[in-house]
Amino acid sequence: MKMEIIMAGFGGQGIMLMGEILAHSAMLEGREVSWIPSYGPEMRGGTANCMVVISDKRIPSPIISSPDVLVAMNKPSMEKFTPMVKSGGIVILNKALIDERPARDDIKVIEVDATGIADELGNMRVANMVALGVLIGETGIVKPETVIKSIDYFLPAHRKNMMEINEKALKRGIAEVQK
Amino acid sequence: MKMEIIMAGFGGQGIMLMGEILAHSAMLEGREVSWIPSYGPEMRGGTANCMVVISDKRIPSPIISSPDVLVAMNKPSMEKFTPMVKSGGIVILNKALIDERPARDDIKVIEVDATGIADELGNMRVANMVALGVLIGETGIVKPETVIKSIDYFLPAHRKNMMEINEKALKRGIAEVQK
Amino acid sequence: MEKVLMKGNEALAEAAIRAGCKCFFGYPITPQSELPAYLAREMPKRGGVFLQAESEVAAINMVYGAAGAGVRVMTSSSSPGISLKQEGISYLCGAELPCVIVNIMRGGPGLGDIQPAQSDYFQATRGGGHGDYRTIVLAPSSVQELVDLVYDAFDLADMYRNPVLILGDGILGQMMEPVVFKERPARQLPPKDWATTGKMGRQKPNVINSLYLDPVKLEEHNLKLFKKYQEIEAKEARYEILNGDDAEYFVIAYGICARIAHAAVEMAREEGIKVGLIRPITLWPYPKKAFEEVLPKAKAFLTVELSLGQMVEDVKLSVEGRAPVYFYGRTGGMVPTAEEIFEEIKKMRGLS
Amino acid sequence: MEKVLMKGNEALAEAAIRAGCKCFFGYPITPQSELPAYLAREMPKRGGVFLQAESEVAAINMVYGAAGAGVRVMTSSSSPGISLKQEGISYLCGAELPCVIVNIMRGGPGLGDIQPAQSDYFQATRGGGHGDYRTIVLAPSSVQELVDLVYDAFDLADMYRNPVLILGDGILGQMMEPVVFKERPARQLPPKDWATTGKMGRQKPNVINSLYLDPVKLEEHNLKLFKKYQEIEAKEARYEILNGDDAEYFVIAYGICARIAHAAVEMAREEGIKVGLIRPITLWPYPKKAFEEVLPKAKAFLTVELSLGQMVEDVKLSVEGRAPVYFYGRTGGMVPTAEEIFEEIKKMRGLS
Amino acid sequence: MSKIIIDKDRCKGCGLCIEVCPKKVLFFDNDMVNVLGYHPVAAKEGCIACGFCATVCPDVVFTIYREEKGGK
Amino acid sequence: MSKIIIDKDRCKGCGLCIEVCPKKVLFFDNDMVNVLGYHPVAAKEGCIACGFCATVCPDVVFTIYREEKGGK
Amino acid sequence: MKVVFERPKSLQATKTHYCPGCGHGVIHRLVAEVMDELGIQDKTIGVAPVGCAVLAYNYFDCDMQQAAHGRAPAVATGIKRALPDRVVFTYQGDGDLAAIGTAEIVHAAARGENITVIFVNNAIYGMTGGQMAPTTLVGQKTETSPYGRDPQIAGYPIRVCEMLATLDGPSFLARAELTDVKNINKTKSYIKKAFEMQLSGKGFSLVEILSPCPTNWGMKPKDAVDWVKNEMVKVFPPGVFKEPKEG
Amino acid sequence: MKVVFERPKSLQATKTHYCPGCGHGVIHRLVAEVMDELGIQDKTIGVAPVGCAVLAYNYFDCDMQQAAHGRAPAVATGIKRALPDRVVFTYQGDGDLAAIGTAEIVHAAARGENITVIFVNNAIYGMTGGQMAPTTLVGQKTETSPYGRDPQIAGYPIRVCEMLATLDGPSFLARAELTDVKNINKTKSYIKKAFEMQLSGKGFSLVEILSPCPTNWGMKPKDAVDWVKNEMVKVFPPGVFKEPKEG
Ligand SMILES: Cc1ncc(C[n+]2csc(CCOP(=O)(O)OP(=O)(O)O)c2C)c(N)n1
Ligand SMILES: Cc1ncc(C[n+]2csc(CCOP(=O)(O)OP(=O)(O)O)c2C)c(N)n1
Ligand code: SF4
Ligand code: SF4
Ligand code: SF4
Ligand code: SF4
Ligand code: SF4
Ligand code: SF4
Ligand SMILES: [Mg+2]
Ligand SMILES: [Mg+2]
Repeated sequence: MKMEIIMAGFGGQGIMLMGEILAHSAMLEGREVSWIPSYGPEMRGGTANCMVVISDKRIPSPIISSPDVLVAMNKPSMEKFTPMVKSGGIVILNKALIDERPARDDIKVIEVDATGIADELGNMRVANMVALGVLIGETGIVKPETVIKSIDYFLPAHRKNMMEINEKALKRGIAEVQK
Repeated sequence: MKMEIIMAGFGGQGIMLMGEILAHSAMLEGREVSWIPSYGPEMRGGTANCMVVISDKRIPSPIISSPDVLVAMNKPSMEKFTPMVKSGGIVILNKALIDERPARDDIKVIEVDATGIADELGNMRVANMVALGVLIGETGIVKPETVIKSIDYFLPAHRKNMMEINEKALKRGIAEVQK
Repeated sequence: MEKVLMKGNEALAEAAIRAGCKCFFGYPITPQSELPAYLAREMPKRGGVFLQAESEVAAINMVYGAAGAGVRVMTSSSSPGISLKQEGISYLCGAELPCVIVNIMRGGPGLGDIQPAQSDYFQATRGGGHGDYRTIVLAPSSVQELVDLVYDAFDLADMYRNPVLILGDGILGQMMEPVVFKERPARQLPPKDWATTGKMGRQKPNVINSLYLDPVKLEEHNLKLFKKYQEIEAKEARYEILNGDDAEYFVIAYGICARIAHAAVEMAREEGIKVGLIRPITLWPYPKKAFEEVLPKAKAFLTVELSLGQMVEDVKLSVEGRAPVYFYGRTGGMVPTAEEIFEEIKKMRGLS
Repeated sequence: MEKVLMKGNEALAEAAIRAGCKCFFGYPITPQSELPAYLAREMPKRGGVFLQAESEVAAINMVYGAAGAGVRVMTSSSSPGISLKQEGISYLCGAELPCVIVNIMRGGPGLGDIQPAQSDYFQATRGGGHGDYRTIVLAPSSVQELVDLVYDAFDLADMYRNPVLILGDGILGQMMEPVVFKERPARQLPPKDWATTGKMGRQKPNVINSLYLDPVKLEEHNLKLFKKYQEIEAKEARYEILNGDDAEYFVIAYGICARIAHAAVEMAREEGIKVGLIRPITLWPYPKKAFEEVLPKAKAFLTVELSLGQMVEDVKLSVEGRAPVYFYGRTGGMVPTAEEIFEEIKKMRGLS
Repeated sequence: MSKIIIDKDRCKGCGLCIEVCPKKVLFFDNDMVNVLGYHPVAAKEGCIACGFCATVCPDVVFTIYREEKGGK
Repeated sequence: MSKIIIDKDRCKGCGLCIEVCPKKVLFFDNDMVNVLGYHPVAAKEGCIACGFCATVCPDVVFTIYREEKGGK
Repeated sequence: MKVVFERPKSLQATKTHYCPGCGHGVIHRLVAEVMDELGIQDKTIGVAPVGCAVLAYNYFDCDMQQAAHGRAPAVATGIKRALPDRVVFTYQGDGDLAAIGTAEIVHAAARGENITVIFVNNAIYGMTGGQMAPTTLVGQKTETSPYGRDPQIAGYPIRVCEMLATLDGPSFLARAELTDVKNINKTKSYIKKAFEMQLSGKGFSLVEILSPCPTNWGMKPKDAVDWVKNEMVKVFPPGVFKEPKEG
Repeated sequence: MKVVFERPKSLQATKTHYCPGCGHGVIHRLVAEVMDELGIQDKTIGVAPVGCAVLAYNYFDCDMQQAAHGRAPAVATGIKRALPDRVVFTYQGDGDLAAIGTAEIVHAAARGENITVIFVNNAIYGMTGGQMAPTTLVGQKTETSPYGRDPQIAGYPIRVCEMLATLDGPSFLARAELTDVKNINKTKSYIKKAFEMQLSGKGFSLVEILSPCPTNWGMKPKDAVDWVKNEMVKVFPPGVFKEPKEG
């Protein structure tokens, strides 16, 4: 088993954390994992993306050229990374900020209004957890309980009150693909 | 024709200048020349020596391991360099500061009271010119007139009054070996 | 033992504390910032010193002072900052002071960019400073190895009284992987009876110094250092060979590049190309032995670097004309994909 | 033309003024002191700038500013000072600024001593600074050649927009030999339309810079530099071969060491040993061609350096295993005698 | 009479101009997102061309004109 | 009574002590050249052990004793 | 209609990369306005630092050099000595000028180097993500002083104007604050004065500007401005520290 | 018999390499006397500079480190941070401290680094043969200011005590002159005070000593002393520039 995931969006959308949580959960479940960030050439603002590899074996390269899964949280990210997705791969799109669909028919495209759902839950910033929910709901790569543990691990003490809304967002995401 | 000369003494005895004047004269007479200084490991005080090579041809190495001529202006210099002198070579000693004779009989040793003669002429600092006089008197490597030109070349404007005594010292040196 | 998911830079910092590093001196620079930030938080809590120096030059000289005082000490920086430390590194080598220096390399020359690179290889292995000296250079390629090599780095430094360089890059510094901080049995290390700790009753003062005004003495000193370097070359070269048993072609790569090359090698083997990987773990001493091992069967070598060709010279010096040596590199912060390297492997096979 | 007897350091300074050097920035260090002292006396009289900087770091960055402003500029130092300039040199290469840097090498590492040495070869030729860059390195072996190469240094710098290093040592700097300052025909050099002189009516501002935040751009820039370096390698390598016609053994040496080696070669030939001398004049680009010329007949090579073995790597990279390469070096300010080298020549013959 | 031109695509929404305007005519246009991703500043009627906004604005968003009256 | 010991081989002949001696008891011993090549300083009778010479001497040439009288 | 305000000609139309509310933008504009007013755009060469203002070479519409971190005064010296009739200025942050570049600024000042220095003091290393600067206030939290700057460990802030005022080289030294319209105008008048010093050959001039870094202070732009006004000025009193005597 | 004067125990019996009449010898002795008097020889670590005093590690009878040119304060910082209960001092010349090492001394002072600095100001680069120093007087001829230091080209001397006195870190800053018995004694009292500051944990202390370099000034030892007294003190007024307030 080996899954290569690229997550991308604006700086500030919690892209990095989403990837860290996924990698961490997979580690807790006994997998080999790697996570690498990439900030565009701009020092601040601009796009941000990270690459997560999850595998049963030693991971040769943490750098992904053809992801199995792409999570695109905004339009530039979709445009930049969709062409790289493996044939048969999955693209999860944040419908709220992406008004187009990729022009490939050899991949599975899942549109979800992550930002909208998060807003509905009361905080636009948990859009990342909605998207992560979609990812694990769709692929089953890690168990929701593990992800919740990881969220807890990453939330600093003074933010523990955010636990609930994150959990909700994650579950809403899972529900989106299982409905 | 090739002659390798080491000149050595205390710092302050005008060793470097003596070598420079010799090299310069030889250059004026159309020879290839090189001059290198060496100050001991001590930053100041201690011994000073220089190496002069005069040749009709391009000079491969300016560094001398077996000099044809040694001018030793004090005892440590004599002790250090005499063993290196070529068999058949010449050692010129400043008798005033050297109370021994080297224990070699395959070289020609010329003792001269350079410091004494200089003192007699009115300035101990021209002992170097006395020694240089001996050297050229003995070897004929350059003409006295050329050396006098070179002395003039090296004397800075405000020291031109020293010309006469330097010339005298040189001639006394020459006379020492021609008497 | 607990596995934790950590960034390379932070794991390095944690490993240093656990390896007994008492003092850290550094000056901010991207992409190694997480390392000092971690130590700024942790050192005060754990009885260590974190001090932000006024410059890289000051930092390396603080390292000199602390190393001379006998404690384990580290500094870290990235390419331009490491260039500024060259005089200091030469002094550390001359005075035989143990310390660990981290270079999380970025694109150059000049200000360049802040993306990953491996173009300080020459500087690290040939001595960017003046004089005949060497630093031990370690090149981890995973976060776990980074951690493990930090312990080794401090031990090697103390064992040989010599600076040890850890050469990483922006990716390694910023990537997260699971790590385990293994407890390590204490190594038998020589006592630091040369350190300047105050005479404290000692008869003769200790002196930390690299000046030998008498060239006879300085040559002796250099020959002594040289002997030490030869001993290190004989004993401490490290490498990993993949598919050494049957491979006819070899890719040589270190650090993050070795990871990508590994993926490329797997691709090639899937297509039936008998290719292996030599991954130097020490860049100095360079693991020439690895080449002797594989040369009987090797038809060609391909060096891959994030540079325009630096380690390739060591490969050539190891191969000595006994097989062709090819090179593929990306520079200025660009990173090759496994596919690109795979293409180069196919080219190598075609040519040889 | 008039022959004058001059010290290497002073002749270098005079040649620089005659070659049109307008600014000199430096910081005192032995054994190159005669050079700045000469310029401190002469520059004000001859319309140039002599400025003693507060440090070597400041000096090299003043060079950057003046070079960027389009004038001919020089700095000089000795080993530890050159180490401090490494970041600046990397910047100069990155920003493609022409200038001349003099290193009158002394014994290292660290403070070392003030005696002649050649142990900064790696630093000079491999880039002691960070990133993929090269400086042209010239290694004169007589005072006359020093003078001649100073003109070339400024021309090469301007031609290729690249720093040029003149590598000397304490002996060369302080020895006196006759020199002639030949008038040289003006070279056709590219206009410095890139210099920051104030826009003065120009439409677009000129910018001197080495930052390319986008790695795609930085890689492009690096590849452009690389092409330039390849052109320099193809066109500018220089060397002198002695006894190339019949020699079966070759000594390789540069700078002052080549002079001593020359004497040793003469000794050997007197004893009938067919030995020649390869004297690289450019250390980068390294004159590999010289080896191709002699390899058909050469049985062995002996590299002689005032170091523990640095150029010998370039010799090996040139010879590529086609003949044995031996090494003899003195270090820390010690200088071999011709007799010592002669002994090594005999050993080489015995072994091959 | 005065005229104030707002180069909306340069605005980064720092709000410093809004604070400083003596006439309180500036506000964030929440209906619009500019190329930089911010809600840019807009102006209501009532500007007196005092230039304060332009003085504090870090992004040279404003150009301001005033009707010249009389001699001056 | 006082005693002044001069470590002649350390003296570099700078003459600073001679200048400063209130009793003018110090002078160069021109009959002697020490290991460093200088005419070292010597003392006549009359030293009052004021220590001035030792204070200004850069080369720690002097050791000075004074007879202790009475209680102090 | 009369132009009350427009982009100065010496400033390029390019958008900057600075964060919302960052002081660098204002200071760039002021320098450009002064260049325009003195009519020196065509003969000016600026030196950009390493710091958030590294891309200043893209923003000023005059010839520019990008200097190594801290070395702008040395680079400017090189330019000025080569071309004494041009106007040369450096633009530097507090890390650049008061940490790694301490020797360069002190010596340019001591030499009375005829250049102008624009010194942006934001009490932090902006570009590298908020580490402690030599001007960080006691108690201020940064990435590398996470518990607040402790003078026992990390010492005290350096007051650059006061320090340089002990030297004979500088002709004009002043500190301004980027807090309100009045003070921004005063900042500009200092900058102008500094360039005028250079134009009349009086030697080294420097203007230190207390400037907000909302991003690394973790504040809203307005709060950052208030922090300059309420906290920074206590440690760094604004004013003129050196100017030529009249007559 | 009572000993009025003898070689302090913290000074080795070795002869020094200093020139006749050089101030370094006196200053070495004073520092050693203070070490003896404070009983700290056994816990002191000194840092030698690059300069004429580079061999100080052969002369002091305490543990010593030889630092790179100008970096002694950084080296001392490293030692002091590693071993906070030891006594650490640097011994530096004016080229070392006030030129190449400007950043290191300013920042050690600003940090209030708990070390003691002995700063030997002889207005010249002694070791390298007499080049201009940052403290060379206007008009003074040196190897690299052969026509006399021209402030238009080479700027003005730096007054280190005055400059560092603008910082909050230093506890004690004083300048003394090595001219006569009285002033040599005063020099020693400053040195003692400086070490006492360190012992009581008050932070950075520095004593600047105006010291003759007969060799490179081209003067007889006595004339060199007079030149300190008559010329140097005009530019570098002796005195205490900073000391802790009483109580
Ligand atoms: C030699 C070197 N050291 C460190 C760095 C990393 N660096 C880049 S900017 C900077 C400091 C920026 O702070 P400041 O000068 O205050 O400018 P600001 O960003 O706050 O405007 C540092 C340390 C570098 N590029 N080069
Ligand atoms: C990096 C470096 N630059 C320059 C030198 C050469 N150097 C040795 S001592 C010295 C200056 C000595 O002057 P100062 O510090 O005033 O001490 P002094 O000799 O006058 O006591 C210099 C420039 C060096 N050794 N290292
Ligand atoms: S010019 Fe004055 S009144 Fe008009 S919008 Fe700006 S601040 Fe308000
Ligand atoms: S000050 Fe400028 S950037 Fe900030 S909100 Fe106002 S117009 Fe926009
Ligand atoms: S102790 Fe006083 S009186 Fe005696 S010799 Fe010395 S200076 Fe003269
Ligand atoms: S002061 Fe000392 S060194 Fe100088 S002359 Fe007197 S005894 Fe000799
Ligand atoms: S980090 Fe601070 S200084 Fe840098 S651009 Fe942002 S606000 Fe301005
Ligand atoms: S050169 Fe000057 S400072 Fe150095 S030892 Fe001689 S007199 Fe003293
Ligand atoms: Mg800042
Ligand atoms: Mg000095």
